[in-house]
Amino acid sequence: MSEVRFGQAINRALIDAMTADPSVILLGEDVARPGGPFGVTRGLLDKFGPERVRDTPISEAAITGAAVGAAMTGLRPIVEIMFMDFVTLTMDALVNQAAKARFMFGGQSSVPMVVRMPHGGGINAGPQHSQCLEAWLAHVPGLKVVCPATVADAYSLTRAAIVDDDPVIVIEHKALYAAKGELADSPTATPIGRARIAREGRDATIVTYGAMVSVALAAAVELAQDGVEADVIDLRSLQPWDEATVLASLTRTHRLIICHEAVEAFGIGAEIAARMADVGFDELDAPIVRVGAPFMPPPFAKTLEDWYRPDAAKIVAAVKKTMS
Amino acid sequence: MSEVRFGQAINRALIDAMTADPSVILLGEDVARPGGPFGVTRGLLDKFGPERVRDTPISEAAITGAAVGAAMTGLRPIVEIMFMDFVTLTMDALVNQAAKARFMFGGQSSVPMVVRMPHGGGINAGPQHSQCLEAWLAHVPGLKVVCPATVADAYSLTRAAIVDDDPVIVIEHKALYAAKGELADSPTATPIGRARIAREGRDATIVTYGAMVSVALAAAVELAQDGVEADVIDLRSLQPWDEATVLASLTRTHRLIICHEAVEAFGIGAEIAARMADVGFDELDAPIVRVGAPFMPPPFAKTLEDWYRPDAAKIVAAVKKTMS
Amino acid sequence: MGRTDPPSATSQLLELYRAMRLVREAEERLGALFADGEIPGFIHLSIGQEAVSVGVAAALQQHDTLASNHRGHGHAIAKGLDLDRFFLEILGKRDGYCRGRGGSMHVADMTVGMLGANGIVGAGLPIAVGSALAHKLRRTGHIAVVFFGDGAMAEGVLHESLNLAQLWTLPVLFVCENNGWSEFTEAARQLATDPQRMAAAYSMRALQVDGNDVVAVAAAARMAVAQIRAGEGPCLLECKTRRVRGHYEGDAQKYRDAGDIATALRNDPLVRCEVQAIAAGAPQETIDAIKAEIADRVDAAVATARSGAPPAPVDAFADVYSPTHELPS
Amino acid sequence: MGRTDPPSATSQLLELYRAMRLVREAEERLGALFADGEIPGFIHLSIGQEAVSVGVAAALQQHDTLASNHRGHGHAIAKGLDLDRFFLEILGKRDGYCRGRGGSMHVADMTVGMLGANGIVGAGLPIAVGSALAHKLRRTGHIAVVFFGDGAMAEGVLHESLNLAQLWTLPVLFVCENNGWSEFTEAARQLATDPQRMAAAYSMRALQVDGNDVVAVAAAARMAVAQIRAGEGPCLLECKTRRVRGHYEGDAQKYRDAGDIATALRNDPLVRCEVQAIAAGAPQETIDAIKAEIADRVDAAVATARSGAPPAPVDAFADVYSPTHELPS
Ligand SMILES: Cc1ncc(C[n+]2csc(CCOP(=O)(O)OP(=O)(O)O)c2C)c(N)n1
Ligand SMILES: Cc1ncc(C[n+]2csc(CCOP(=O)(O)OP(=O)(O)O)c2C)c(N)n1
Ligand SMILES: [Mg+2]
Ligand SMILES: [Mg+2]
Repeated sequence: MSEVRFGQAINRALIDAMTADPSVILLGEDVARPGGPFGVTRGLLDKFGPERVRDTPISEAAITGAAVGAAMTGLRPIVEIMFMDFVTLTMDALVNQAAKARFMFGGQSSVPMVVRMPHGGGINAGPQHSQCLEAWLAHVPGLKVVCPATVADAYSLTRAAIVDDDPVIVIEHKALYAAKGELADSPTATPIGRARIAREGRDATIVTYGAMVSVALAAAVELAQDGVEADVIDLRSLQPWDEATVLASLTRTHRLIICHEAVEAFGIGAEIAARMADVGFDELDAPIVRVGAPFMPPPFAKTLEDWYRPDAAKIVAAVKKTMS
Repeated sequence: MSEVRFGQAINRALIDAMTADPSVILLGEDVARPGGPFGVTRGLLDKFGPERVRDTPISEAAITGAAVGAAMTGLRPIVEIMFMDFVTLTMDALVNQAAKARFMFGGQSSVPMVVRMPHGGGINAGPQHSQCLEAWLAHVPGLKVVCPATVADAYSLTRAAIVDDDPVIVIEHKALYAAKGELADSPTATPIGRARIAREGRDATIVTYGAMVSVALAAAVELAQDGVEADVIDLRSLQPWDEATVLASLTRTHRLIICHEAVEAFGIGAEIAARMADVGFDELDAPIVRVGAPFMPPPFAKTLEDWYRPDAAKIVAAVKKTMS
Repeated sequence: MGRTDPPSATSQLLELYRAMRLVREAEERLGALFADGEIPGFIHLSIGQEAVSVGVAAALQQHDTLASNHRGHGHAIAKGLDLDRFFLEILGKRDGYCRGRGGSMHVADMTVGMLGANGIVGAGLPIAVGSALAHKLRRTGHIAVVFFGDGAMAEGVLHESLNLAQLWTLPVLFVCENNGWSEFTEAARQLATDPQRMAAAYSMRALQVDGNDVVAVAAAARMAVAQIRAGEGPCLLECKTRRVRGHYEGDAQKYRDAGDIATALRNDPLVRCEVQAIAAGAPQETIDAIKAEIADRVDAAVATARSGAPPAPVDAFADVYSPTHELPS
Repeated sequence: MGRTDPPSATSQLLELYRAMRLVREAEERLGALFADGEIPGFIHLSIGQEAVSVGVAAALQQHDTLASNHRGHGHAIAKGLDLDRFFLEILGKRDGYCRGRGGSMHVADMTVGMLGANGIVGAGLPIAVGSALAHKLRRTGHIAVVFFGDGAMAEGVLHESLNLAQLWTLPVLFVCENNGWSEFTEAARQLATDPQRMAAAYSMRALQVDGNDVVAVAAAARMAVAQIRAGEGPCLLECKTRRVRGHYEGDAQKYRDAGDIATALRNDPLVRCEVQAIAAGAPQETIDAIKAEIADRVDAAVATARSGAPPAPVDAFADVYSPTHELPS
């Protein structure tokens, strides 16, 4: 066990995966010599050489499309998209090619590729460098989507994504890269699709993921001072997501709050709320409340961005709303 | 009043809009000389000339991006994307440029552009020519999204989209182009954001849009034979969507079913269900049930596609589930 | 290692003819089946362009990979796909290549490196580039090929793909099937450039060939492939041809004047090859025998396809993701 | 119509110098403000590249439109933006150009045709093409300009945009600011092509100029703009320059050797212009006066920006969509 940063945990996962399997390669802008825009791929070029660790041109569509072809021809490519906002340029390769290949070709070929991309705000990067667009990807049959919240999961979900035979999107919150946490000496992969109970409670269920997990935990601490014990569920995987764990929690607490940094409307939380309003309806004692960004692009100025991003106070208020 | 086809109604809306406003232009693959892949733009080249009606290269990203620049420079461009599946190639122009320009530039500039695109299946066009991806666009602050179900709305929503100062996506179901219906002699635009009660009932609310409206109406007829009277709400506009009308109906019926052709998970229905599980919670007497495509790409073969697409029987079953 | 006599020019011609005949016969049958309502969706025929797929495929090995486009029947058949499963797929049957989930625009066969037809114009380009990268890194000795139309030249990924392939010296052959049309519009009205000038922009080797002359296509492809296989990097092969049929079956081609179609018809690559073969000494009976043999093969495949079972939804639903497997520790 | 004396070469040089000085002073101040933590987010400076923005802007009129990129301060200031609102924006204040919602990467001013900096590499290209289409159709007599980097050359929209502009003979000037770097990687390691060869692929007129020589840039831009305005279609102007600072402020540039930075520094366009002006007879005092005057202007703008009020969320939220208006009947 040692304390490492979130970004380092991903770095270690990449190293371990590339050591274990020579078919794993890395493609992305500035990932090789510069070691990655956020330093996540530092040292990989030296370790694995320029054939397997490649700086690419600013050609997001082609490198993602190339990953599809490479995956169909025996490699396990990992693509880094510098900011999730640029996933706009890769949608065809992801959605019409990677996601569909296995199904569309009658199961002949799987597409074992990983696309890593940082999302989220908190660094005043403005409207085109702060978006959380994971709901788009979760809506696409054939893709898997994970989003680690802890250092341990940064490692284990990355490993799981790389070893998975299907295309997996790994969403990393850019504000988490520097966060510290414990990593086991011989960490392992974790199954995709299983949520983690980050805190146990009996009064309300808070479902969240990524950087919002620690915010929700802070809210839970605050709530506890008022005698409200919240279950905090870290989804870890958004597609597939762990319906059973959420439902089990709801069955205990009868109250559901969902929180994410993405715009609330049509976000990940909508699906969770919709499912629980169906399969969990009889367990619900109160309206399902979501906490997400308001319906506007991520703004630049500090006053605006602070207001825009969900915080513990908003989560506390949402939980209390379900208790009233 | 005369009977025209859905595609003709759009054609007439384009003609009327281009006649009324010389700044309206049309861009798209095969829209000019050939009159459009589905014949929707037939005759426009002759009427308005090659400056305003333009066949473009197969460059979806650039023509959508060009529409943004043209809209910021005094035109009202209408772009046709041949199949909604190709919207993957236009996401940057739509999401990072068109949707954000007004907000991001402090309200200095609006981006009055329209992007028309057919979605949906029913013609065995397979995995890359049948998708319903509207939930992506509804999740983007700054975009508006409409989806007409009737001939009258095909006209009036198209007019409304063109006159709107913001970027509007008009989603047309390709299986509707040949459908016939009544069009007023002097049809008008309709406000974006208002739903239509397609049928009144008291027992359950079916919320739907586009080609599923007629399917839902067929289901309602069937249900009526069993004494169940369903309200059928045609959303018409998906972003913004008419929450007040849905809530008002729910307040009467206490049961909610949402139906769309898109994949159920993370689809438009998720947001409607989530909102109603919040603001409409006290009105709900039963689980909210969604009817959508299963979590797989649209398949090609008839047996598969028929099974894949929601039909009246599935809607009837869903309504009955909420009554049991 | 023993050496067999090189095949005579005549027998090579006959092989090429046989391969083209198979594509032609299969597509003519598809056209008829479509007209009869036996094929769901829509299909794009490459009739009149067979010399391109067959000529290029003649230069390929089984495990070379191939990314195709919407007009991909010829590419698939020339690459060696099984005819039964090909027809089964296009008729939407359970035992088709894609288990009836893809149809004409998605036929694929991984066992012969056919990475799939593609419904997205231009999408095959980066897929081939990535496949070539895999060949290079895995040292398979194989190459990747992509077929794309002149209309596809306008897509942004063309540029990104050519640049990447040249930059990384990848073993990929870009085959531009320049047939003059992009759906219902002349490709010339869509392009301010052409394949040769685009290749030149990246200093990429490029060849231009009469795409209706299968011998010329095969010769050019062999030369290009030899260099690519030798590690000299990508090459662009432009095959000038003409679309004979409509964009898709059922296209009345009102936008096209009769002269254009007539010209295309006059230049039939099968007729040209047949004439060449006979001039080279092949007996007419041999040609007729090939025709008959292939008609029989296609008859049999069509019969099999027609009697194929429809696919079951439950199987399709189960195949969206790979079967789950153990995680490593 | 009366005729005034043409401005002397010296006064022209001084105008160009003044404009560059303004960009330089503003950016140096931005660098200092950033280092002091007064600027949120990140900023990309164009220090050392001022001759490009200023030289090109010298050929433009107020209502010519301009699409910029992430390194856009120079483009904005040279196009005539108000300095107060410029600094207010970058400091994230309510009265900034974007009301504090955009910051450095999104500065825009529609009143002078500045359609915005852009955080998406390459995205300005089709925007300029569309703007040029509007100029052409509306017969405004104006043109559109887009600035993009050498790194942006690899994006697919570059190809799509050049093709479209040439195909439709649009009044657009493509300015490639070729500064050798794409973030932390030499652009040469990303491109198998270059601006001249790309332009040639579309038969697009193209010029290459020393991008650190403001007189040369202005001359080339004037020539290109005159032809574009005359309806002769697009032109690509490549300005060879060097990035002096890091990719963004705070970039330690460990990937770059000292010699590269030293070379860039030695070739300062402001120093060159100053030397030229003095050689042409401008008194040193005039130069010094310009420096002082501009330092004062920037001081004042910075002071205004610092004391600006922060933006209010409620205003931002209200501005996502246009105010609703009446529908036509
Ligand atoms: C991204 C995308 N845009 C548009 C289409 C519709 N489309 C299908 S084929 C085609 C024309 C392609 O022309 P070309 O590449 O020359 O191939 P050809 O049909 O001539 O063989 C178009 C526009 C598509 N399938 N994908
Ligand atoms: C689509 C997209 N990909 C990647 C980035 C990240 N990025 C910002 S600037 C840049 C390098 C651009 O290089 P160049 O175009 O030469 O401009 P320069 O920075 O040299 O002025 C990159 C990769 C981005 N902003 N947008
Ligand atoms: Mg063609
Ligand atoms: Mg550069």
